[in-house]
Amino acid sequence: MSLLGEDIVTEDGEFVINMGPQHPSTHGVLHLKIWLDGETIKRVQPHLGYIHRSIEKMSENLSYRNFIFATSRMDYLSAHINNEACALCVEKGLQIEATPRAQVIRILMAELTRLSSHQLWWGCTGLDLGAVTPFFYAFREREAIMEIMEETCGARLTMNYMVPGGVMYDIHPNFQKRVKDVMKQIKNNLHEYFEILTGNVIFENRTKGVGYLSKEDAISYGVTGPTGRASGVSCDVRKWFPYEGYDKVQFDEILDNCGDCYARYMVRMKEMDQSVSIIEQLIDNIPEGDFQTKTKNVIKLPKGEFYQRVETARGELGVFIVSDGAASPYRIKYRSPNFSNLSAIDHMARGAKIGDLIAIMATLDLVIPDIDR
Amino acid sequence: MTNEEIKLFISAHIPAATFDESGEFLNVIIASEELLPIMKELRSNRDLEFDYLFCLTCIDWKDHLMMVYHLLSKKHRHVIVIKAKITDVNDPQIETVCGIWKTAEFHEREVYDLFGVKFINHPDLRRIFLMDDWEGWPLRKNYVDENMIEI
Amino acid sequence: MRLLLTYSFSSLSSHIHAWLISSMGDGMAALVAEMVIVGISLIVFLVPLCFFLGYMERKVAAFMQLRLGPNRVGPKGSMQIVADTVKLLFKEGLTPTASDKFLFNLAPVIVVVTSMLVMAPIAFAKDFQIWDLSIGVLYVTSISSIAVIGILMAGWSSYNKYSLLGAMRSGAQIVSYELSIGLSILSVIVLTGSLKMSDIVMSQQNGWWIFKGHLPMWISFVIFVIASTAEINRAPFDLTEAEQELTAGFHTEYSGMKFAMFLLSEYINLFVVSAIAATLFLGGWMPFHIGHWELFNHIMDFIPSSIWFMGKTFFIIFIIMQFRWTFPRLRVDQLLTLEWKYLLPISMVNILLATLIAIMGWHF
Amino acid sequence: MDVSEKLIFPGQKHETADGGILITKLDDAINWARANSLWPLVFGTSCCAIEMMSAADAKYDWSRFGFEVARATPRQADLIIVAGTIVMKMAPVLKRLYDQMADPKYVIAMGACTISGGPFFYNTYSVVKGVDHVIPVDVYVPGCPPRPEALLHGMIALQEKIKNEHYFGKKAEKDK
Repeated sequence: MSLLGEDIVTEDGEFVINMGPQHPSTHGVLHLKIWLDGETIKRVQPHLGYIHRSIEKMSENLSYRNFIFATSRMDYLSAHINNEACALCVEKGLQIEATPRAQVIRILMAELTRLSSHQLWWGCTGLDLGAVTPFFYAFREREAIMEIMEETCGARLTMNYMVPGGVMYDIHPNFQKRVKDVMKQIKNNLHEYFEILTGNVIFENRTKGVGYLSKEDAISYGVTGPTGRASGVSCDVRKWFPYEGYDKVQFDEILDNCGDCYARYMVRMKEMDQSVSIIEQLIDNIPEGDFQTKTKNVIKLPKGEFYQRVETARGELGVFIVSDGAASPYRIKYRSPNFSNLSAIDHMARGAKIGDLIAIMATLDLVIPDIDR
Repeated sequence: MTNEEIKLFISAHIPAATFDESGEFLNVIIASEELLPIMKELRSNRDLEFDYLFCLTCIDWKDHLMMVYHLLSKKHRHVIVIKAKITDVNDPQIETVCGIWKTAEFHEREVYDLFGVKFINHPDLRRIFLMDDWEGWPLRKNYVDENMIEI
Repeated sequence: MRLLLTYSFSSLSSHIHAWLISSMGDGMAALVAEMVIVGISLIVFLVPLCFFLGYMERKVAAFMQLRLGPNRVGPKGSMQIVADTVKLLFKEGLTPTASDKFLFNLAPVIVVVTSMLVMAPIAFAKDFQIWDLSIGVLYVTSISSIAVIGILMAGWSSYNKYSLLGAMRSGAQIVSYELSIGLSILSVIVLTGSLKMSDIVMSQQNGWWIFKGHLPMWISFVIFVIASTAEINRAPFDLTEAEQELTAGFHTEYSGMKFAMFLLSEYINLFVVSAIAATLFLGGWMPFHIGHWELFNHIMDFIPSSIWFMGKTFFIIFIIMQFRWTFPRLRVDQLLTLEWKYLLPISMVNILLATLIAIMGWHF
Repeated sequence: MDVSEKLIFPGQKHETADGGILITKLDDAINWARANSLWPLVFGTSCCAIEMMSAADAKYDWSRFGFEVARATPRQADLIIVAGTIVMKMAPVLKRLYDQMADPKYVIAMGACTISGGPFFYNTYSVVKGVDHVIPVDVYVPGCPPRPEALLHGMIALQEKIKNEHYFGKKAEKDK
């Protein structure tokens, strides 16, 4: 079902199908134009902008406190991490730092977000490959995390918990206990994830050797996050450019050299373990103190350019603020991970089957509003 | 390489380049015509090897447009920001860097879509987000939006 | 009570037959009247059956997915499927402008009619069979492959690229899996020596083929279940309607009642293949007997034959439903690889083994 | 209206209150079926789509009410839940999707973006300021994003609305 459904066959006798903007496996309103030879894909051309909400333009009219919250709606599965990136960038401009307590809370929240995002991805990967049941298993743990988020931040999905200089309010008294419960639940249930999908012969056949992306191509296409790490590119911002004290916690950067869908799948599965480990290291060690550094009511950044990058669940998010000294940014650029990751899709999908394209899209873990912004 | 060495290297290639180290990264400001050769050199030189273009954008400073390229070397772990100044605001043009970093293709289309910068030799320069018949370049400072409500 | 249990359906049908002949005469009129009666009773049987299968499918899915499933419409949600069906009846039936309207409207009818036709030789209980023709099994395999024409028709006439791709996949898939189904049925026929459904059931009086026929029968049974799942386009072989790839495949453009007919045929097909699997391998309506345990065998005999048949059938239906909610979908080339590289060679070797057993008389 | 006062010609339609007993009862039965079997279209543009998915999961489980069968093709869907911002480029696609759906069809506008253009995005160049500029909306569910319970409430409100409609007899309230 698409807008361009009229051209059944183009002039050259090629069979063209339009996947999207409304299609169950494009995860939103991505539109892929696919040139086919039978079932084999000759070329994929992404058409974007079906959810281009002009966040960059809009942010030019918002204050430094307010523009942060618009980013929750970009990559809504890493809403918290997006906010964190903006808050950090403003802090960089103001040359202040969040309080130690706020920093630890931020890391905890970011890792919880990463866990819930990966769980949703896992469920949707199963769904895209035709297995419906994983979706429900994934949501079991995801809902538990959502409840924690709701208790502390007040919202389930778009948390809006970040302010420059810290977090908006202190954590809920139940926070630590509930997080520990959920970590126990996730550790107990993670093996079910592997039992349902990972070991399945059909799943392995669908993903192994499919959608290969070499290390050189991954760097050249700017592919980051688990997708890049599955191709052997060491690109974890938490390791490379530590922020918020990520250098003080122990965790591994998961790397895989296969570069296929299965590698991307496994990298994300292993990252869940790492996130759990980070949370367990920090949950009992939240320092006492203020949860916010005092900032002025109207924040004005000094003239200059500030770039802050963080690792979202999908890769490297860069926030580039150009300030002219006013109360709102002169120009904001979000270097979104999905935008670069998507650009490699044509390269990965050529010569594959339609079903492979679904697997590639699923393991790229695309969030379309983050691409279009 | 340290920033000083990079500065020397670039000065040797482009004597007119100016540097700005006030921010986090080393900023190199060059004219738009000089962009492509120095970019090729930055990518291929063994000691620099900037293989990862992680941000490509444009800033509208009203009297000129500034293309900003954030480059990183995965091997040497150094970062540089190349800024190319486009003086012709009415018909901005610059060479594409698609051939050097493949990620530039989409990012340049985005810049074309929102700022109207034409990239010479770009393989597929179309609007990426907005409809093909959209008029104007929304992120330019002189863009007038009829639907906009002044607060 | 005793009378009810031992009551044979054949006496009922012969009563009706005698009455019809006495009132209409021994001619075409009686035959037509009998056909009408059979048709009506089949539909009366099928509609609740499909309602139940739809309900069962949702509850099985809910059970496997840790949720409740429909529970608001009617007691325990049992009226959910009725609501769905009535809604589909009253929904607008769209016909796309560019489509081939005649074929577009004909396709769902063909699909439903073929799946209903296959019901004819199935023995639902003792002496309860619509048409016990001498080539029963051959009839089943040949009629069921007509369904693919309906699917191809639907895909072609819709004037939709997804439909066309779905239909083309369906063609390749059904033609391939017919072979495995045929060969696994053949291994039973080799042992039975008859194509007649009633003969096949009777031959399992002293034990079901799956127990009597040693390993080859087990292999045949597994291959039959896999291949028939593919034949009726259910997950993990539902490539023709692969929702995540082709939105809805061959029935993308169908709405309202025409779409409901595809759903109906899906459930009838599910029942039919399970019934045939139960007949061929699990003894149809035959009770479960163990060697010389006379008391046990008597108790088993006491359970009505229709319950035996339905129990076995629904067991297989449950297995096939579990497939759907467990496995990811195969890719189209893997689907054909599975058939041509694995199932077909295995069935070929298997039929040789079955023949060997039949010739040597090694089966019980 | 008093029927006896009017001169009735042969063949003229006799008007009775609410379309007569038979029609009313039939209406009720059909409305019961239609209300309890709302199949949503798989359609979500942004954040609200995730909460829509949450409404499908085991904790909220919209299958209890018969919303379970999410169809990917508009032809077979009864309900389109517009979950997320609609931008200018998407608006014609959405209109087309709505047109492709078979009657009777319903629309739920989920979230602030679909109701009014959003908490942030109302003032930008590319966003449609409310989905009701494009397609008619039956139920509005506010929130950014609304909780799954809110969506379920909206869907049950839609069921109530359908139960009060007239399939036969009077013209459907929707068309008025």
